[in-house]
Amino acid sequence: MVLILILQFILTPVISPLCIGIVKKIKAKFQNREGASIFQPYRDIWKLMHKDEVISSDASWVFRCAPFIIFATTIIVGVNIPLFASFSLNGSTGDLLVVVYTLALGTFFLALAGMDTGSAFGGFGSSREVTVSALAEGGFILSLFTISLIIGTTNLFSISNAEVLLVSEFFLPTVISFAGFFIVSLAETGRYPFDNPATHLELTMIHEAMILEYSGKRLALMEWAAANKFFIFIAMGANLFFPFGIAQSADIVAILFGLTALFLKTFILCAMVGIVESSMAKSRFFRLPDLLITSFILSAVAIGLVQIQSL
Amino acid sequence: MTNVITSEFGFLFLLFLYGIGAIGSLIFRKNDVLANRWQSFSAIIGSLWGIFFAMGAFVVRDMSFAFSSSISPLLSFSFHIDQLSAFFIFVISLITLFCSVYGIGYIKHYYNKYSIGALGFFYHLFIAGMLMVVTASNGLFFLIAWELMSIASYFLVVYDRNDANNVKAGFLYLVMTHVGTAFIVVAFLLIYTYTGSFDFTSIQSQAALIPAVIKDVIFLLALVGFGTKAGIIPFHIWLPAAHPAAPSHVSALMSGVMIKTGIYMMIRIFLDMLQPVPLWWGIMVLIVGSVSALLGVLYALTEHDIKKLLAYHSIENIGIILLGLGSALVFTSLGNTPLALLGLGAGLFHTLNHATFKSLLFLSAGSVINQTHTRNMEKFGGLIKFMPQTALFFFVGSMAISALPPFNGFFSEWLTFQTLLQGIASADIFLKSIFILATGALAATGGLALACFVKAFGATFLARPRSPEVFHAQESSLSQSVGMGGLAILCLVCGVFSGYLGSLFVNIGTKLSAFQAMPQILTISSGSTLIAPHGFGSVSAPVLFALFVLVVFTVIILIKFAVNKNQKTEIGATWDCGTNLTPRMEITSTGFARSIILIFAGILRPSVQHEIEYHDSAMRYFPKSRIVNLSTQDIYQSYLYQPLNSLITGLSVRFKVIQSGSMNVYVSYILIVVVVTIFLSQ
Amino acid sequence: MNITFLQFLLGVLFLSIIYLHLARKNFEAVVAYAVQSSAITVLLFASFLETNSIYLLFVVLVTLVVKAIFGPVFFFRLIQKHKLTYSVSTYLNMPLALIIIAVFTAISRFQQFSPLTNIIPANHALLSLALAAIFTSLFLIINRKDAISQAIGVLSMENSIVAFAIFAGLEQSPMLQLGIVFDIFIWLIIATVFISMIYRHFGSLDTSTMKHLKD
Amino acid sequence: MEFKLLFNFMIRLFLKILKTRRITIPMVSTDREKSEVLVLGKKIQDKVKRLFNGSLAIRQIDGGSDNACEQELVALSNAFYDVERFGIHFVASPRHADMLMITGPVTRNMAKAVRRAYEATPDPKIVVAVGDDAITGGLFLGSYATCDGVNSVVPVDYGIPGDPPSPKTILVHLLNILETRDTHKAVIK
Repeated sequence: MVLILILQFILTPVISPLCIGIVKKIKAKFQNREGASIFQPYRDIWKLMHKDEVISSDASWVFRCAPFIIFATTIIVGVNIPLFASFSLNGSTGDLLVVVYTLALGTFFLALAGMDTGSAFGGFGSSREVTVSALAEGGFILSLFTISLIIGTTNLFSISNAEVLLVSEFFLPTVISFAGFFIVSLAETGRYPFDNPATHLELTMIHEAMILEYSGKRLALMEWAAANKFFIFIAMGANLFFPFGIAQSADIVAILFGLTALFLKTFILCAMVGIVESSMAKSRFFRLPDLLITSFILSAVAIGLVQIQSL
Repeated sequence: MTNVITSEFGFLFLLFLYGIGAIGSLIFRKNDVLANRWQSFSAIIGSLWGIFFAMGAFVVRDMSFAFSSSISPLLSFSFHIDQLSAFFIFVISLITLFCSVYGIGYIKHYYNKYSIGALGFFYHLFIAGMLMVVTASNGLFFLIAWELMSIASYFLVVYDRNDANNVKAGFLYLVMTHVGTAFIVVAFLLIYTYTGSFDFTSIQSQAALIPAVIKDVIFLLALVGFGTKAGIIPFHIWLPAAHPAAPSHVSALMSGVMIKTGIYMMIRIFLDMLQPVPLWWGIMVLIVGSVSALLGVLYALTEHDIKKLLAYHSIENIGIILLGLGSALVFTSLGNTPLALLGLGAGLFHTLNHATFKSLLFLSAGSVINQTHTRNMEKFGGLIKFMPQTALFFFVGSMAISALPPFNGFFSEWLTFQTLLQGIASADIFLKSIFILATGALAATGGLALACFVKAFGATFLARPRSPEVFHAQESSLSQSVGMGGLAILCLVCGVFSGYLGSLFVNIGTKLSAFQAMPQILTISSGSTLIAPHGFGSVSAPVLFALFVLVVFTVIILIKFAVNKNQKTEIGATWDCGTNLTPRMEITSTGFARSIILIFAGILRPSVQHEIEYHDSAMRYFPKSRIVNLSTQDIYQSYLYQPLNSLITGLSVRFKVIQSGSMNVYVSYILIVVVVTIFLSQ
Repeated sequence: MNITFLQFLLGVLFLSIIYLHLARKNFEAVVAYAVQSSAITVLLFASFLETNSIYLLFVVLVTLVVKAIFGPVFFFRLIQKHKLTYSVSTYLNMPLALIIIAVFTAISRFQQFSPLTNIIPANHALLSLALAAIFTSLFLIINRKDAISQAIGVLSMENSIVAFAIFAGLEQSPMLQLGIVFDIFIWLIIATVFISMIYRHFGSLDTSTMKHLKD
Repeated sequence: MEFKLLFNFMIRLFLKILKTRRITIPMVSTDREKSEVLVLGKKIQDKVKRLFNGSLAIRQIDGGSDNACEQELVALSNAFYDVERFGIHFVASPRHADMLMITGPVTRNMAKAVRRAYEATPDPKIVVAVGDDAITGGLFLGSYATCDGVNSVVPVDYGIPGDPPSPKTILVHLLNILETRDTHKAVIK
């Protein structure tokens, strides 16, 4: 049992750079070039850990301790969501709103850290990041509420425990709310239609602009936290909307099967993100609200559908 | 000892304490220091006594006692303290305690500008008024206490009278509160005509006598009347004008606690007196709540005056409380009492939380303004290096208000979300869509509140100072830090022990008449975990907090020692693509919120004016200076209050003709009126 | 005391008000007022005899001293001091004023006013007459231009109200006694301040000049 | 309507990509030019793995260059040369960088900017002057507007000659830099 707990703790930070690597690899393949190996993010993080740091003189304690807290929030969320096993029914913190608002805590610190050094890019990065996350929160919460309404509880572990979604008559609301959730996850993790992760053009950056000032181990933590966040959204998308293969009991075979199911689903979703990123251009900043409002409407429609069927 | 405190004598002694405080500060008005010391200490003792009284009254039993006076049969000074009023007394005294501690240091900078005695006098009257409002159980006596509270707070708003728009704000505040009081008076009269008495307990028993139509009218009147005091959206225009004008420790008290008296009376009337409640009342309150929440936070984003920003946030939080209350009303009318109790519990918990973190924010904003002598956030910047403690307290306050987990804001918003979620699971489609919109509004408000407080904290404390005043700002004095520190710790304690508080709010609810027939006791918290009914979800605050602390420490230890042994950190200049960075280049609060304002342009109607001055006006090529004026149009002023105003003035001009100036004509009017009234009085 | 004597006193009161309307000279108006107040004191004394409560006696004494003696003396000195013999003309000419007085007396007899007039059914006629007295004295204030007659109009209205109260059987209630003492006290203030102010300001007692005060 | 058009255009594009033969030569391909790049790449990859444990971040600073060297450096990350597969990537800010590649003869008003970027880069850092203009001021030597090469502004560790150096020459010199770096490091360790 303790083993599972430890596994739950370390799984997110271990796997997340791999997902980023896979997405980069798929994008490279679409640009018909070889691209870095999928383990490159591990090497980047490891190298950055061993580099010196230059911290700006205007930075206050917010700038210095933000990376640690942001990384910690991603770890905490990683613990609170069902990855491979859902029998632990972690009643105390495994709640949907805890996950949403802990991520909001991470964004809060990220935005403040961006503003702290007083550079023009950091300021604008935080303003855009906070705008996008404010607009995305509506769709985010409502899409998760849809599935919690179907199962009847907001505890994430029991949601992923009930294998009832896709097969029964709740198929349509789950799919619609997954679409809403997917848009929101692209927005929150700063993927393609909202923000270009690999851009050098400061004007269009949202996520990158905030970590322009970081270097050395703090930059490594920030990159790692962003990767964790990406993995968290992928894992939530996979395990809450399509909870196949989640280990129901604590025996080894179920756990291994759960893990493989998790890897498989993560790979598919990373491929989906890669395809989306290669086939779509980054849209203008003021086109984003329309996209986020559609995600909100989708989730609202999904909730409407849920009730009618079970009436 | 406890039964001495919690007896009638205890409460009267409480009022007596504030009475001495008021008179004492008048006596000592000559010597400022003595007046300040006297007023603060008597307020502290009073609030401590109030806290003990409330806790005692909470545990022991609700009591009601009255001194009917011979003057007129209707008016009787009768108090009725049940669990609900005990809770509100607790909130009032708690916030007064910290505000008075803060006041000791804060009042120093008023020393030989205004009379400290007057400030003390009105301060004590204001608190006594509030205490009487939440305990009065006779309509007339309630109105007297309500009036006392409004008048005392008016004088506190116009206390800093050198500044012209403070006085104007005070005037607007007075007019708006009295418009609200007019609605309340009409409501009470209507109740009196049908139940025959002003006494709350008898109204409660004879509520059935009031016909349905009249009950709806009373509901609307009460909603408008108490809504004006609480500051819901269409009647909120006085709040962002009046709260910033008052001295900070008073505006903290006003927006932390005074607007809650409106909420208290709404609970008292809707849930206690006018039972049973038709469905559309709850829906109306829900709609008003979500509109106030959303628009409140949007207007807060457009503000660059720090205290106005906080005032608009009070409107937003009142909206959230109304969401809890509205869902409670909807569930009572549907007969589903456990969920109604959950809604009420959520509303009350958010009232307590909002009182703590909003007063913390106002106090820290007050000490910032105290040092920089301006309220404009564009002039701040980099204050964290000059006022680290105040920055930390403002940081804790903004984390609590944007509902981030370890602090108390999150847990009350968690409860509100659970109630709205249960509402969504309810049956008919129209009610469901209302609840969906309410949940959407609450979610969007959470996000926008986070945006607003990143802006407020960032623009004020982070990066480089944008004006010379910031350079010689010192840390706030000891008493100010103790006041703010206490509130910050309270925010954390309320958050971590929210489980225990949950059960407290449940048994407040059970005492109200709406929930008398409670089939089974609803448990919304066992031990330290908050539980939504029907096993809908649960969160345990201490475990979450422990998880936070554990993970943050392991991360720091791992990164600091295990991985990174010999790396040194240098202090360099901020890199900004090589340009030399000036403080003007960093983001300001208007710049920060500009993208959100453009997104919500339909509601906020931003307007931009350019004024360009050219070197020589003939050749318009080389602009010498360019002034850009960004502002958002206040649609209430131009679409609701301006036409109303012109209508009234137009009418009154037409009536002016009767003022002919000759006394005889006036006496003839009297005669005609006497005859006609006698004639008609048949 | 029997009804006829009360009727006689009320008749004196009513006639004195009518006379006030007709009076040309201020001097006559003040005399009429003196007669009126003495009638009221007698009336009060009569009701004291019936109930012999000490308060009433005290009230009678006060009214006697103030209204019957002090008031007229004060007015006489005022008239001599400022030599205001003639009272200024009225708004409505004489016949029209009389018609209006007649209309008032007729109105007060209407059964519309029955709840007021037959509080005590016995002296229904007395009460309606007292009511008519109130209206006519009120009309006096409207009709006259100069300050003294207006002041006297106010005072006569007070007297008629007292009369009405006595006939309505209220003489016992503390309210009435209190009211009478209070109104006498007020009378003192109004009369002095009002007249001296107007005189000092306008040089004459004609209130129509106050029209310029209108903004 | 136009969404359908866009959609099937996408499908055809992807099919074309997946169908065409891979042009980056697998080990056995015969074309000499391309195999040399691959050989070079492998060596660079090993060196990067040894020195920067597998990830070398380069920040390219334009010190007033005539954009020739920039074109070549950009070409490094196109489908043909694709340096990313060897563990090298270009980053947006000197703070994130290990190696600074400075191009152009550093004009007078760019001098302060280059110095600031140099100070902003955390140690251990390598400064490389790319192209003749950067090394000695090239065509613009002695002109009043330039500071005659990067060396007069910032201490330069290595230089890549060529006006502009072709991507392959840049890779060759990069390999030399890494090898000398490796031996230099072996000496001091």
